[in-house]
Amino acid sequence: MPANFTSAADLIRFLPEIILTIMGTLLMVLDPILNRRSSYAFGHLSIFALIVALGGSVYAYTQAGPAFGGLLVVDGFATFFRVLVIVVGILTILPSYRFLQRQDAETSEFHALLLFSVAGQCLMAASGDLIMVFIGLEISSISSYVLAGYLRDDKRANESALKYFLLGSFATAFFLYGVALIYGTTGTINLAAVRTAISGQNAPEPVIIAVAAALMFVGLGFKVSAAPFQMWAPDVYQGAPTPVTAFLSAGPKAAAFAVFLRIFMTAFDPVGGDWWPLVWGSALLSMTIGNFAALLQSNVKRMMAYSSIAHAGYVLVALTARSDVGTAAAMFYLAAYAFMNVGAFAVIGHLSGKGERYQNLDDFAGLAEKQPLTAAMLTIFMLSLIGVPLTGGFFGKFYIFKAALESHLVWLTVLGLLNSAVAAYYYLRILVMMYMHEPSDAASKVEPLSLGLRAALILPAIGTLFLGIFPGWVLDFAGKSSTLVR
Amino acid sequence: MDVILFLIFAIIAVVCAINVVVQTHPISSAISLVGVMGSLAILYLTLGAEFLAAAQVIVYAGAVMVLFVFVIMLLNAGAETKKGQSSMALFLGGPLLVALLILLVWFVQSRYSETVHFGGFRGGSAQDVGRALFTTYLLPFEVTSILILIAILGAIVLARKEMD
Amino acid sequence: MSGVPISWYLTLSAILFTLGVAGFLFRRNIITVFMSIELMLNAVNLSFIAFSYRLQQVNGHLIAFFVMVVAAAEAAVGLAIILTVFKNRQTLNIDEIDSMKN
Amino acid sequence: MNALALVLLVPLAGFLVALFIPRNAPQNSRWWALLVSLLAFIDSVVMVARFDRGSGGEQFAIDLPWITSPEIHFAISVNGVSLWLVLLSTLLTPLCVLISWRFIQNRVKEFYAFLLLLEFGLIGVFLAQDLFLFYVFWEVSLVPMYFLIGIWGHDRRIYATLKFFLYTFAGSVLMLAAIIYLYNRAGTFSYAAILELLSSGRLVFAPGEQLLLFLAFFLAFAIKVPLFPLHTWLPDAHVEAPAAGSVMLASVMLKMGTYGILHFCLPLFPTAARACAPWIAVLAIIGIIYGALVAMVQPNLKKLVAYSSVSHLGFVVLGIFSFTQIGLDGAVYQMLNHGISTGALFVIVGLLYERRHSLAITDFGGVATVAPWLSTVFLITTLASIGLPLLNNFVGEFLVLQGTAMANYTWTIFASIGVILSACYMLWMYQRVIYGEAGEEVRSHVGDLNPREWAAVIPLIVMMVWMGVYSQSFLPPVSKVNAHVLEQTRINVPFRVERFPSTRPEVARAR
Repeated sequence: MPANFTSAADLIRFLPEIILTIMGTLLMVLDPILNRRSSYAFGHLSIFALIVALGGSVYAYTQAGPAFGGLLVVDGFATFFRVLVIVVGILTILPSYRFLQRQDAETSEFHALLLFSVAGQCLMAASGDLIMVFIGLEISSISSYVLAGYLRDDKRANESALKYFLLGSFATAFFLYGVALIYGTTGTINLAAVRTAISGQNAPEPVIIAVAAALMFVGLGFKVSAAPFQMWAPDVYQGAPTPVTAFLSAGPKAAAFAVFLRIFMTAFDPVGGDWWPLVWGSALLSMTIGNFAALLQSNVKRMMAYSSIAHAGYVLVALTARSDVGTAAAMFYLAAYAFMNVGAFAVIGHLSGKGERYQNLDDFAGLAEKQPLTAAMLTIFMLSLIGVPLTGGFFGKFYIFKAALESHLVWLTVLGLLNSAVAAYYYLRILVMMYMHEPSDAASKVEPLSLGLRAALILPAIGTLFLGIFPGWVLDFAGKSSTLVR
Repeated sequence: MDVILFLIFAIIAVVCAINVVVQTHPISSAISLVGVMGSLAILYLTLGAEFLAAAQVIVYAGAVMVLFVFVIMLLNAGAETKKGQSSMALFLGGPLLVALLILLVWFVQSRYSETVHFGGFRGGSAQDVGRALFTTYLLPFEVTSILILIAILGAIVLARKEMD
Repeated sequence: MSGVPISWYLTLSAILFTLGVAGFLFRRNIITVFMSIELMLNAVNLSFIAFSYRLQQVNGHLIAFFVMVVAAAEAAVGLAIILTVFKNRQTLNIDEIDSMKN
Repeated sequence: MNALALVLLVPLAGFLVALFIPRNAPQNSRWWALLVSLLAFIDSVVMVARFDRGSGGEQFAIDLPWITSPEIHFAISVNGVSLWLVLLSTLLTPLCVLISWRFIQNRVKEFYAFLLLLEFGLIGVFLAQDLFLFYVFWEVSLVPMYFLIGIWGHDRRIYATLKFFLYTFAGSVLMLAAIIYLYNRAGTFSYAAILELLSSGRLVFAPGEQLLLFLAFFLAFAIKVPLFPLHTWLPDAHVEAPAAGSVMLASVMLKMGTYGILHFCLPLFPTAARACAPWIAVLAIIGIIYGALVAMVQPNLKKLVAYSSVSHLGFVVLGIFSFTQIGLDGAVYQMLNHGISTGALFVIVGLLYERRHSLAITDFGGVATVAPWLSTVFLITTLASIGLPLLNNFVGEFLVLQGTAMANYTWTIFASIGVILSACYMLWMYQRVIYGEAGEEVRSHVGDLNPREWAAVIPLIVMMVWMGVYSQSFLPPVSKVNAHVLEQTRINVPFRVERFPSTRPEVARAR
């Protein structure tokens, strides 16, 4: 038993979570004071908190290493995802200023929950032990459940929260059962120790590890909305308030994938031969179901939900590659995906109007005429989602399939790429609507862009283009940190 | 003696669990669930988990289930009316369920021949758990407090009268 | 006197877990569905504690303890969500909560 | 500064600046686009002047590291073939600006911005010497064209543009897979380095492997060309596109496919290319005849020209897969000719549409009486398109047929049918549009060319005559490159396909 269980270095490595928690609590405490002054104060404060946490996670990286006796591991991988989820947090708050104001729903709780959720995701990214994964996952999830149902009087939001909650808890139980089996067979739940245990001389029967891996795969599969565990995503994404949907599709998903990658590439890497067919099938199924179902949707949020299932499939392709390049590709892709998706949802939320009435494809008609900037930004995001070069989405996809081909996954690559060609159709439909039709009711009523929204559109667009034109920097970082995961 | 004790409570747990699933009225399900939890608490005792047995009774049976019963009563939820199953659950869930059961029972039976004797493990007292909790597991313990905070906050957000 | 094989405990846990899954899949009342999840979590806890006995460690107990805490938090939030749903729709049947199908 | 870099950078910079021109100043956008495209044209003329015709290799090479891992370079250079294609692109862009001057009245700013972006993408495709970079340009050029058709097109523009995008995109994703595969095998995206590996025998593809890679590349190119069964997007896209879009699409974009076949498919996968040659040639011949026959019955001017494109591009593909020096030269020359003469046809059709607001042939007639100069220009273009001696197409078609005859005489016979048919449908169309009684509508709406329109057509007419009379200005660099390509296709080729099927004795005698 360690005698000195906390040191200064431990605390530094835990800095982002500390900052976010303190600021979240502060927001709740300051509620009565701030509420009277300006409703924007909450937003300003939480953006400030996230920026400080961003600095915190970078600072933590300068002190990289395990913390709290291996419960946390701060390495490049953890830092990458910490930064990513914090940025997603910022990009969620920017468009929600106006959104919440429009729905008359500005409270400190929204922002506090968001900060807590981000803290949970940071914890997931940095956890080196399954108990921390579990608790981080729950912190992130429970606050997300509440956020999804945040607009209490909205029937769709209720339903969204309920389904998210039920299926999320169900998935957690599966995940936990997998943890139990791992604990029972290896006597430890520390990821690095598990790896040693199952690759050592007296390793337990691989089939048990495979079953445990399968159970955890079910649990995490639900969280990342990979097929065949994707059925909750459309309802949840459609019903949740749009900024929350943006957040759900980028933040918790990225964090869940971080956990996914870390568990499967660290602990279960030695038995990779057993689980990869499972991931292979899930990847293909996710891409196919996601893309083909998205073709049929008329509600844009629902369409984006299916699209997010498909994109989870692409990331799973990277996981199937079971290589450092694959891990790096998944990291890069998640970053690119976060930008383009959050940006796209910012536009959707902007257009939807009071009570989120306008969510249909037809409502996008003629947006380019009424608000060229908004339309142009959405075009960038859509082209990136399609995978057109010079956008982050393209480069991510390229890198994923490169990793897959290096691991000789020729069929998965071909089918995945054909899938992305199918996907082009439904993304293009939005562009068709915006540019090639007469302005609709929704487009005519669309408000001028507020400052926050402007930032919420332009920043992800810059990010998307940056990742597409100069991917080198992020890619190098991802490549460097992916080797350390093992 | 140990075997008999185990069998009695295992059977109670299984019967209660089946009852949870088949009862149409939620209140009956809830009471059955309390039965499962109670018998599990006894089984925890046989495994030397004194603290957990107590926590099971206090936290689960005592607090969580009371909450459930409270909500059921509050909503005045009646028995389930609709009996038609959604086809997806039957077609997808049925095989999945059977597979899960067979798989788990098979692999569990094929290993772990160690036997449990009552009192064979004495590391689960409140003292032991407490020591671990405040040394090795201090971080998760502290972090769990955020979770509780979120739960409170969430309940407030969702149940408050109106937005302001 | 012979002891109880540890695998009996694990089997019991597997049975309870499966029953929980069955309840989740086949029940229509939201509260019962939620209780099925609680049942699954209890089954997992039994596994943790049985494994803990096998390994003669206290660690499994702690994980089970955290699971309990989390389950309690989940229950609070979950029931609050169920309350809001009921308030808006006056039903607890999960099949009737489908306003968003195309 | 390197002339090549400027050719590429000027349109890009122009595009970026064009984005910031205020929307309410359309005239600024027009002048800006004209200025930029003229600059690019002048620059490419300078490049042509400085081009060393004596050497057959790549010139003006620029190679900058772009991404380190995987190693991707911004590597561009120009050779004797791409030289002319770049010139073609830069020549046509200012003409497109001119013909759209009055025709495009809504969202002018975006139109010209997209046009410049398109120019940038097209030039990039012809210059890229890094496979990844090539793919980037290939896709980038798709986006502006998508918008050009979708926003400023005719009635069924949305259907047409979606079809266009999805066809090309679906084809190119497989090419992407092949490019990645190639990288994983060769360890580089550099075109030159891969060729070097192949010729030195350090990189060898198994026959099946090579065939799949070839097909992955070829499918993407064949859709773009378009080769016979994959051509269905083309008539739709052409008909629905605005005049400038049609011109750029027909004259330059289709050449991306043929250029790709010549530049990538043949040298990289010679065995597979030779093995597939008979099949592809047959498809090309079907395309020639089918395109001509369908063109003959079209009631719509643009559709007619579009199907004639299918027919003409068949000649190009046929020439390439004849695997003879003359055939290849002819194919490249025909690429340029088609760019000029079909470009001119679309310009004129666009002018007619601008006046009469109809594309139906029956709505015209008697144009000669009201617009004699327009009719004259139209006549020259029609004759060029038919392949009249002393005009450009004649040279190209003749070379292609000669090359094909060396490879397989049967092909030549069937391909010649296409030449005859093209004379039929073009002249018939010309007759119906230009001669006869001028209707009320034609009389009141169709005027003759104004100076701006003269500026748009004169360069094309000049080129038609020049290329027809003195092909030696253009052909020598092309031949040098083609000799290289042919040489490359003889390396590592375990078997040869010279004739197909076996030349029949009676045909041989006829020769």
